[in-house]
Amino acid sequence: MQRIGVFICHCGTNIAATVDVKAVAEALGREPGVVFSTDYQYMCSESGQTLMRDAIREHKLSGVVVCSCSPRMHEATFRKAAEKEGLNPYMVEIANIREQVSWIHKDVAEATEKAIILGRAAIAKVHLNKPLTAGESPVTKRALVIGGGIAGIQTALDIAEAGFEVDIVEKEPTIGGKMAQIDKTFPTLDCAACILTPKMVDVAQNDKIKIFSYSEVESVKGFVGNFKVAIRKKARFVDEDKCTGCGICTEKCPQKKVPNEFNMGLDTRRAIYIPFAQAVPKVATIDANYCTMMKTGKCGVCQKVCGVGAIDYKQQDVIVEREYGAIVAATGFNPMKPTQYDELGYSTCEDVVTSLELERLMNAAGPTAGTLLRPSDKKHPHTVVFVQCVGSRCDAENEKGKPYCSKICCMYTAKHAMLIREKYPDTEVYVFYIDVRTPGKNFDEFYRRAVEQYGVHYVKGQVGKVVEDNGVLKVQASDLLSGEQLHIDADLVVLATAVEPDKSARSIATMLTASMDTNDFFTEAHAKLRPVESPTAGIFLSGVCQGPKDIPETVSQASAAAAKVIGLLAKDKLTCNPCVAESDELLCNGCSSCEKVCPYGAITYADKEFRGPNRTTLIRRVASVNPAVCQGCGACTVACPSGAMDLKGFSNRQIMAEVDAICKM
Amino acid sequence: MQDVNYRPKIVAFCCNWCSYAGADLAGSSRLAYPADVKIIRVPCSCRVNPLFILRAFQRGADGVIMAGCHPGDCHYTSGNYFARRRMTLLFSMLDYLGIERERTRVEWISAAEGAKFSKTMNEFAATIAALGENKRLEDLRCKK
Amino acid sequence: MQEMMKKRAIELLANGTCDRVLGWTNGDFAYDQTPALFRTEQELEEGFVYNGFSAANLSKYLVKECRAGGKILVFLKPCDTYSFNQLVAEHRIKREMIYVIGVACDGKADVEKLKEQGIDGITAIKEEGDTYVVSTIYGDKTVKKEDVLAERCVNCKSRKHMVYDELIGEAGDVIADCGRFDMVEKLEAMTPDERYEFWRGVLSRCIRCNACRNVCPACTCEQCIFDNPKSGVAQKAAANSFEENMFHIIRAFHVAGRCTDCGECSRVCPENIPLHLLNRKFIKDVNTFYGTYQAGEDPAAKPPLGRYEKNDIEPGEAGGVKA
Amino acid sequence: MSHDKKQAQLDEILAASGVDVRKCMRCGKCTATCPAFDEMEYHPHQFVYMVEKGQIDKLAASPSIWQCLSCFACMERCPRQVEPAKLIEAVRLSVIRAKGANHLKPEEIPALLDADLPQQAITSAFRKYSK
Repeated sequence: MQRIGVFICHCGTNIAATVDVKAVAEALGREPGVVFSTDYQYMCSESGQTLMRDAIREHKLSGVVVCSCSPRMHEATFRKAAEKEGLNPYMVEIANIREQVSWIHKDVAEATEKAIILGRAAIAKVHLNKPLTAGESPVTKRALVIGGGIAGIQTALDIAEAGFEVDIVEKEPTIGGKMAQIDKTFPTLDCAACILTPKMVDVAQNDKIKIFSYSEVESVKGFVGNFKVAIRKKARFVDEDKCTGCGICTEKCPQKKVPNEFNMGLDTRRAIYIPFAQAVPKVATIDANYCTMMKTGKCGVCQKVCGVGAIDYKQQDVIVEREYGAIVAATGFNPMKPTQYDELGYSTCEDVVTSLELERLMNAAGPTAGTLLRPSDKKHPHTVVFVQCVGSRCDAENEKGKPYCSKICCMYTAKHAMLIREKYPDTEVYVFYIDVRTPGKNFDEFYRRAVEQYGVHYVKGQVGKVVEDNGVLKVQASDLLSGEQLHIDADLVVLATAVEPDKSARSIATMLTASMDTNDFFTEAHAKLRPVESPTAGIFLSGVCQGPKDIPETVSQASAAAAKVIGLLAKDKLTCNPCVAESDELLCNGCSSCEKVCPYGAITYADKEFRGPNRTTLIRRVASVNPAVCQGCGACTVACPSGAMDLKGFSNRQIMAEVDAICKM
Repeated sequence: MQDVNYRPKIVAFCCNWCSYAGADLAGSSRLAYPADVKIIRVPCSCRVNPLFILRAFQRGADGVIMAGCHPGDCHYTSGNYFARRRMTLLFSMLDYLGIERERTRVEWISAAEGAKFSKTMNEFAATIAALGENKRLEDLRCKK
Repeated sequence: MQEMMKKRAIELLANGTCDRVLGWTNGDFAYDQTPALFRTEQELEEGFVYNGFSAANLSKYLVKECRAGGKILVFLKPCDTYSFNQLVAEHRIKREMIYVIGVACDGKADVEKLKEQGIDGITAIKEEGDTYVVSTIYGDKTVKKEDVLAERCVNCKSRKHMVYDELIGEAGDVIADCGRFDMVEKLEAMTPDERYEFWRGVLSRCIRCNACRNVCPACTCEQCIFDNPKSGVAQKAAANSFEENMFHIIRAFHVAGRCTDCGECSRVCPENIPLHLLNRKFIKDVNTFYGTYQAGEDPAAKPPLGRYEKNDIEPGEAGGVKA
Repeated sequence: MSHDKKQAQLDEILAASGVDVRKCMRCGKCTATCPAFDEMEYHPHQFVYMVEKGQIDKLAASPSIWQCLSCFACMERCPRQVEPAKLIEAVRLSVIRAKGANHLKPEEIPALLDADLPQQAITSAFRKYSK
């Protein structure tokens, strides 16, 4: 019989206001095996833990039940405290009487009754708990960063700085991501390229960092400290080692009509191309969808002009297998294409553009060489209308948009408005907003400058429709403060469209077994306390893949993720989860049912000798579990018909004891 | 006639990574559901053995619900896919034996879906309350 | 047929292909045959029987024999070969230790049906074309096979051997429209109340003799969870309706996707509970939900509960059963 | 009007329209979109806000409710699924019901028909002017 101590936490009034904690302590004190039962204001506090440790010592407790908040919050805290007192940490169980009782029930009698039942279930389980000891597994001292935008770049640089190897996998031919396409950055108005490209060069020159550009993650196996990742290096038909990035091929290529994705399709590039001048790696790539040689077998101009013989039309995709201790998701975002909003005319009017398109139209390296000209007739626009919140802040039921605020649009629109007014003071600029959100250092000051110094017309209201009439964009909008409906003849309309997680994020999350929210942003292990970690051990989050954020925030989060990775890679060994499957060889049939459902390949079979009847020896095929590889899901335990496979910490009998206790009322 | 004081007993098996976290979110968002629902934490929905479900009915449960990560989101990659097949077959068998299909349910609830957790449990509790006591899979020895 | 089999077995014993033979012999009654092991020519000559009562599926007995070593000759009817393959797939028997002679079968007689025909005091049975000639202490009687076939043979799914080293008799075919799910469908069409009454009616007869489990070629656990006091669910005689249900549901679930539908469970049930209808329900569901799958057809196939599809049907949507 | 009666009137409008006015984030896209803006005293976003504040009387007395074309552009474009047109419809109906008669007799409609009038407007007219 165990000697169990029960501790009921008040959680201030979080629990005690709804649950009669004294009654719970008294009722659970009468349960078989319970030798000590008490309530305390804050069990997780120093003095609460001391109370528990004193009781373990004085009452020679062999098991502990804490009735408190969710075990996802403080199970580890209480287990650690028990361990300090010499009690095996896995002899501690939590009854969740806060999230599952006091916070959702109002009636004290009802809540108290439920708290007692949950306490009983935990006691029933502890009766069957066995001390568990964690095994250890080694750590591969290399990290993988998926995505080479500013988030991935910063994370990689910080990890490399600490002396660990890092690989960056980037699906585009160059690293740099969205920041490379941006003209200027708020609120300081530095040129984005001027602050990003030196970092890109740092990455290229760092001998700890290896860039897999034009590559994608193919599969991920393993677990924290021991990931095995297959990376597909897509054929770029150019030998990366030979190519010097001289660019002659990109000038001579006769196929000139390829939409240039770097300039948001506002101009064209060649079929063989280097996305932009400061690309890293500065290596050409052949776009097989447009290359005449690839399509018809006739051309070969690039091969002829290449002085180093880097062109290889027969190049194939290559799969590279690499091992990592940690993986960082930095998959970034895309601005939504607002084609679903017919009334805003994006699909029908060339002069209705998205904000990222405007960035290219204002960038010195863009299609207009930095002079703001509208796409349709390449004329200078004299009236520019900005529309905020396009596709953001929609109702959850709304199929056209996203329910979240995209966070960066208010600031970059203020930046655009200001830059236009500064460069072209003859241009009238209207910004239609719902709210102007500027919580950030020097952000509101920046927005006020746009209004006060630059005379940008901020109108509280929305644009209802945009219709093109003879090269004029007829904008109909509301001005809610004056109660007027405005009709503006504009030359250019700019839509601040919602930020969307990159499409690749979903499949990557599945490979990483990292969870995502309904908007396809990665979820954090804890929204407040572990914001750069995924709930899946060894997976970290950097940048917009976790939620909308601007560059300074992205960079801080990227460094935070790097710090977490460094903390992991600095360890030589990781303590394994001791709650793993275990095969009872005396019961095992060797039928392989369990092996078929194990996602980790943790189960192996061996012929072993057993004692048969009448002093004979039998040889039977039996399963055994590698505890370093097993992650403790329990799939095998149900596949096993003979009950030979069981899960430590969540055994068949423990779970049934909980069932029994809950149903016995 | 149903006893006016009848309160159903409902056992909810929740996977640790998604649905248990969803229940936590329901709690921290103060989204109430009936106290008749009691949660048992399991590492993954694939840990739920049909034995546990029958055991719950035997010991007096009137409804059993299993909640796990959405298909494709399993923390262990594939656990919920196996669980889904197992439960599909088990529930179909219970139905075949004439045991009310509505007494058993599977729902996929992510860590972000506190509202769905609460809504599901409210619905399920209402369904079970309407069905009344479990008679077809009861074990009288386990009743008071 | 019996003599051909006996002759071949004696030859294979003599030339060392095997050191023992697994076959059938008469039990206390001529119609009550039992699986038997023959080690010598003499034992075979005296005891080996194969006729319309040789119903037992011998594949399960190979589990024990494989542990004893040596080389075993076994006679398998078409339906038994499915079980054989399944046992090989589950590593319970070793293919290389066994010499399989497939024997043709066109159904076995059900002694209860013979008795219904007024045939008693049976001493022997002989097949003659479409009829059985049954010797009794009251003289010989001839009955049409179709009138006295065991239920599982009426809905025979296959007369084709899935595996053999040699074949005695003619090779048969898989019978696609065997109608073996007819009764399952009939039950599915009932109301839940009717189904409940049906199953209570038959399952309440269960005396927990464990014959179904002991004969089942899919039930080869070292120790059944229902016998293991440590499992927490051990039971001896079912104490009440719940335990009757529990045992049969869990047993059906444990063999789901593995049961080859050999029908041994219902054959041996002393209470004539149609246990095969539980297994067939799972087989039918697997076929409907996850595509046609016949356990034991292909030893390399992945069992339906050991694989999945991302778009599998949801438990709540699994229709096919009318409420 | 007593407070209770006012509340009952408000509840009726909310129930009849099925609109949750608290979903409105006051972006004004409905009003920006409204083709009948110039004719109206109160505009779609104001409708929503007035219902939220319980000013049903003011609304019911305003000619604006008859000037709404029931084109449903506001409903289509609302990013928050607030559906102002449904509120206007509900207020209109409550006024018609209180009068106990149709605002316009169905047989009068053909005479008022204009060949250039779009079909949608005819349907809207039926919706607006009859019970």
